[in-house]
Amino acid sequence: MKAFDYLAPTTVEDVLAALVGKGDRVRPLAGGTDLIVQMRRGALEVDAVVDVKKIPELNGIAYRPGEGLTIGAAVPCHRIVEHPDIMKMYPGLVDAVALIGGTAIKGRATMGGNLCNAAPSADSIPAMIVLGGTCHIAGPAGMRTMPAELFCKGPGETVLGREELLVSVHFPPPKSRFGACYLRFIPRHEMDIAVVGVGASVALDPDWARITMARVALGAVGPTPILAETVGTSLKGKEPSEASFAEAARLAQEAARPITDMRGTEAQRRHLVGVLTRRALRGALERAKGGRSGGR
Amino acid sequence: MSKDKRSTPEVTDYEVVGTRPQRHDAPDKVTGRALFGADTNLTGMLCGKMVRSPHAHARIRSIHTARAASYPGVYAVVTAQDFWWAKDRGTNPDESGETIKYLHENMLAQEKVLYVGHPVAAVAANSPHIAEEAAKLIEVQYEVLPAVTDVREAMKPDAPLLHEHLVTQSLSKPVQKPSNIGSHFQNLKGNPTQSFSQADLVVEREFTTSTVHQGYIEPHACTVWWTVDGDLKVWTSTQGAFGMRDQLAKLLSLPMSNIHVIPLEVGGAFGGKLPIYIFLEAVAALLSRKASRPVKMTMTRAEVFLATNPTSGAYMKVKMGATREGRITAVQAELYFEAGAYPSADVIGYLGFATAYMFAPYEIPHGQIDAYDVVVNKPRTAAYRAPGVPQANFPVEQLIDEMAVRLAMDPIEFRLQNVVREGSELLNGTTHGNIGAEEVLRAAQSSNHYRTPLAGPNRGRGVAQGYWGNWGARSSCTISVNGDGTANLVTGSVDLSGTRTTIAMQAAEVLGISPDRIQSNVGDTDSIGYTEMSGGSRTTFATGIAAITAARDVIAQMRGRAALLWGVEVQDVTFERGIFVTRRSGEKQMFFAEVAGKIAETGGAVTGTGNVDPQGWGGAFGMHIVDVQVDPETGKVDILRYTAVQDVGKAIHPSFVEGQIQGGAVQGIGWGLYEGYQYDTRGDMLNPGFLDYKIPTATDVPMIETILVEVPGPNHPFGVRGVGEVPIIPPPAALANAIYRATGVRVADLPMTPVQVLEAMGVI
Amino acid sequence: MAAKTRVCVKINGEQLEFLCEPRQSLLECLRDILGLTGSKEGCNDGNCGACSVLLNERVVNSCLVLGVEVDGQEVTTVEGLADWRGLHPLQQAFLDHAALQCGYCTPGILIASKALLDREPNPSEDRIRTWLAGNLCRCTGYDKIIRAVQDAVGRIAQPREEVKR
Amino acid sequence: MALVWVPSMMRDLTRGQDRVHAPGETVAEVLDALEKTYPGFKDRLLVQGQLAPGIMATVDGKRALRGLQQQVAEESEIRFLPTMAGG
Repeated sequence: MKAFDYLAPTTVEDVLAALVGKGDRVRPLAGGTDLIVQMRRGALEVDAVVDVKKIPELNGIAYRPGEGLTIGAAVPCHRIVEHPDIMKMYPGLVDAVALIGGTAIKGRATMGGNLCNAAPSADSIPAMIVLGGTCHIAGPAGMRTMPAELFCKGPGETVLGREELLVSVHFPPPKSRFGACYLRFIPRHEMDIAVVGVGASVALDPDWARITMARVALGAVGPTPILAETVGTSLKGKEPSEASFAEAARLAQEAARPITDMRGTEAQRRHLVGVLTRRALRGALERAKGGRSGGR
Repeated sequence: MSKDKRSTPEVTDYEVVGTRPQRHDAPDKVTGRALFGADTNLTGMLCGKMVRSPHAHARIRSIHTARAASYPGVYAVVTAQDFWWAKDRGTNPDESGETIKYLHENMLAQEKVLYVGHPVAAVAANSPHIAEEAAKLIEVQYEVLPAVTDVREAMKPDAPLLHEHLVTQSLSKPVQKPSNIGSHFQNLKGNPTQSFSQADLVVEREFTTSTVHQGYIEPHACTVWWTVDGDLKVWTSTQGAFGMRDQLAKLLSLPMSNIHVIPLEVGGAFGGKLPIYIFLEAVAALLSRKASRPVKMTMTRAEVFLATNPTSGAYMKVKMGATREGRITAVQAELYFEAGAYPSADVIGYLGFATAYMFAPYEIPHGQIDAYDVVVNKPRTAAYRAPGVPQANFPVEQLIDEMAVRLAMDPIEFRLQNVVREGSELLNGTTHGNIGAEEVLRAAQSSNHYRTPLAGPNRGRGVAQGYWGNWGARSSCTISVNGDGTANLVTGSVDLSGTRTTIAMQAAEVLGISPDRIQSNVGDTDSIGYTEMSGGSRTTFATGIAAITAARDVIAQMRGRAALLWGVEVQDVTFERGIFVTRRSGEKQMFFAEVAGKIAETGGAVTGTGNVDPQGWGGAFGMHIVDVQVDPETGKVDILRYTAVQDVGKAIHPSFVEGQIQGGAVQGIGWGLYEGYQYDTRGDMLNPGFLDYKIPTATDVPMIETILVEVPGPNHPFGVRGVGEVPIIPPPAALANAIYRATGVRVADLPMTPVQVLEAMGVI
Repeated sequence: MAAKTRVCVKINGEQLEFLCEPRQSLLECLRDILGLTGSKEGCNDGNCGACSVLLNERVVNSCLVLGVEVDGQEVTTVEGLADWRGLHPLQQAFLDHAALQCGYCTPGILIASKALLDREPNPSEDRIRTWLAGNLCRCTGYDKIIRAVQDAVGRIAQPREEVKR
Repeated sequence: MALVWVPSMMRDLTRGQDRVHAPGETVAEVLDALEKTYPGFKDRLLVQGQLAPGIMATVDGKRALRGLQQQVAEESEIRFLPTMAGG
């Protein structure tokens, strides 16, 4: 690994100052589980890393019933999956974050890093999308926000400018009769990169009879995680049934743009999008109906 | 191996054998004190780093090392030029069965690179990071050549030739035309062609298996110091210190006595750290000589995958015939195994094992096997636990299952109908000695697992069996008795999994003392006699015999001391269960420790020696039973229950035997479901890491139930057979048979990944 | 050679200082600078778990932590499990169950298991397997490891005995 | 006379016979005798006067540790097999 400098500022302003004018030669370092691997492999060369773990705004988890949930970009996964409020109110997020690596990776890796690394297969991103997550970004011109589904632009590419920093991700408070679920398919039972990942969320009307809102987001079947908007449109106003979920699955398959690589074939991925969309919708429905453990 | 009388062990009423004492080296290994390959730290030590080919097949035009050599912190740079004496070495294998020219070229490429990762140069610097930076400064110009990574492609007439002068070795009329086929050999028994025409049922399929890696968690690592006085000290993680020494003597043209190989703890090997192929040590030696400093070389995980010695992928066509009553009449097989970049060293011998053992569980009147060793642009292949046999067993055990299904017979019953017994002839012309084939099948049949019905949708139960012949070979052991009745034991067998203890237990049984009274050590090449590598399931058998021999030598000497103390003749002293006894002039007794306490005053040290090369070891069978559930929508296979039944001869330490079986089974499960090298069209490996080369995790397997069948093996005083190899053989076929019963489809290609299963089911 | 940074860290209960380059991982610092070679390198990319250590009581892959990041923090390695009373109950359970063969993954597995049992006094078999999924073992097939961890649960409740060796 | 099992790929030399008899007190002597009857026999099995690497002889089911010098009895059976060791 090429030599580099290490900075550990304690304020967002100092991070931004360190990034100014450095192009891609200075990178924020959160959990490091992607960054250090890429640097060691020679895929990435930097002059300095800026450790963002000492900055309060990036390290907090805040949940307020009326306001929702804010997770700092440098919060390690283990804190998210073990947080009582998140477990209770955002189980769909826990589904996804719990799948990021093994125990030791979760001890270090962050949801913010998962997002900024922008892998098409990143487990947390479809979950963020279906939960309506908003990214809070600090930059020279101040703060701006971006819906999670618009954050990634391509494999490893995001909307972040070279002088910007992801500070946190905010989730709205869950509506009544709302449920979300994330499922992925991997060949082994742990430790793999998703062959396909599907996040789904649904909200039901007060009679528990019709879907008032649905979102389905797909991972590893395109250059970025994909919000399958046709699926949401199709489900809105429908009864939650195997028939409507089957149609949703078909539309999700249409929205997917899978390729063949060493982790899966195009046909397999397209097929799995259908399977997982149905299963994730069932999981989300179950949670919407109150069975909060729902899921697989 | 044949014609040994059905033997019974000399003793059956054991004090030590069959118990489960604590392992001698385990405290070191749970506290972090144990020193493995990369744990040596010497003053002034440098770090070595290889420069490797990015191309699968290319001619080296030039190598420029000047920039690297002058980089601050760099002490030495070497290329194949530094092996100037290697140039003239021919391709005739030496007595170790390995072609020294290939060994040289594989370590540092001379004219051509033959796989991605093939070393072309190396540097030594004062930190690993500097070495890495300097390695990048070495400029190599290549003329890229077309690459071939598949055996079928490599055998085509217009395939690119890896070696322009390679002609196929065989016992038939010599061929002159160069090809990528390194060797061809054949086993033929009877008249299979005619016999097939008379069979009631003939099954035939094509199968492939992927290149797989032994997957030891410890990357190769060594530290080498070529001192100014011409001695070479080598600290390394190897399966055989003496084999390593002998290979280095040849590679470096040094006297064996000048080379001191100190074997460190080995973080997994499974055939991948045999001392036959040398990757780092000789290069580190050259760097050390140039730098006049000790040099440590460690591989990265990617280097381990790209450039060590995985085991062969294979393409196989197998055909079997049987009568309506379920008697096998004839078999025929063609095996094409990847050799990797160079023809296989004969001593690696996986084709010999594959052809000898693939049909070994069955009485087969007529059969023919043709086996081919094919070079391709991949790293050189070598042994992986039961070398060659898991590949060849995969077709056989699936076809056996298919025949049982078509004849509506229970799969174990079908196997029992064709089971081999002592005297049964294998297809290579040897005969089975004293074996426990039938006992294993009956134990599987009556196991709780097999008798418990499997219910539920998408579930299936599969069985498969496998055979490994085990091994003997040279081993040495010394036992020195201490004045307090303890003893220090030294063997030359590198301890991969607890053999310090299984060897000490055998000595303890003879000496009549507790095994924790014996300090059991692995010697270096200066401190013990020649001992063959730890492999082939030989160590507890052969080094155990060396220890028993040494212990008996100790007892013989101590009887002499007791006789001296009692003033009687040595023949008047007997030794029973740890007590020396004389009945001459009234009965007298002395415990082992009492005599030990007197050795100083009765002639000095007592050291027993055992230098052995035991013959007539016994082979072993294993039968595995697996229940799976297949997700019909995703093709994913979940293992619900797993049982491994095996004839272990005599389990010296049952926990270790169970551990060997469990570990081997899970490696076989990995081979069956998850593992395989993946390549792009340029011959570059896509998955050289544990993220995408998927070995089983703790979540992929259930508890592995074991059933130890003890049919005493021949020619070992306690009836030991080998244990380690057998359990890796049956899992792929057992899983395939279970998948068939769960889904109705047969998967003929390994690994049986979800996508393979879905494709076989016609879902995608 | 790049400039070195001073790092102050508590390792296995002892306050230590060392100098390292920012590019040196915690694993390199432990092994090459501090001589604590119990933590092993198996993959150097977070996929095998052989380098697992506790960082402020959390399991991390020390190959994916920079040495400079641990300044002011607390690290526990396999060398810190046993104390004057003898082996940690997990270590003894691993010996009793023959839960190791080559021993290379053992330090990481012990560390990860300790972190689990420190948090969850009585984990199920499934929980143990999932927790240890990032710790690859190629020798044992995991069976005896899982049993040893299960057995250690009971032992941790007992006062630690003095252990031989 | 010793009974020699002819490796299948050498049976072109023995007109298809899979086993032949030959006199001799050692494996080498037996091979000399076979060479006279079946010219070319030794060439296939030997390299520079020694058993080719990768080939071993067995006498009465046991590996001939002394190689070509191994004693052969009147009723002995000799086979030539691929070497198998290691793992």
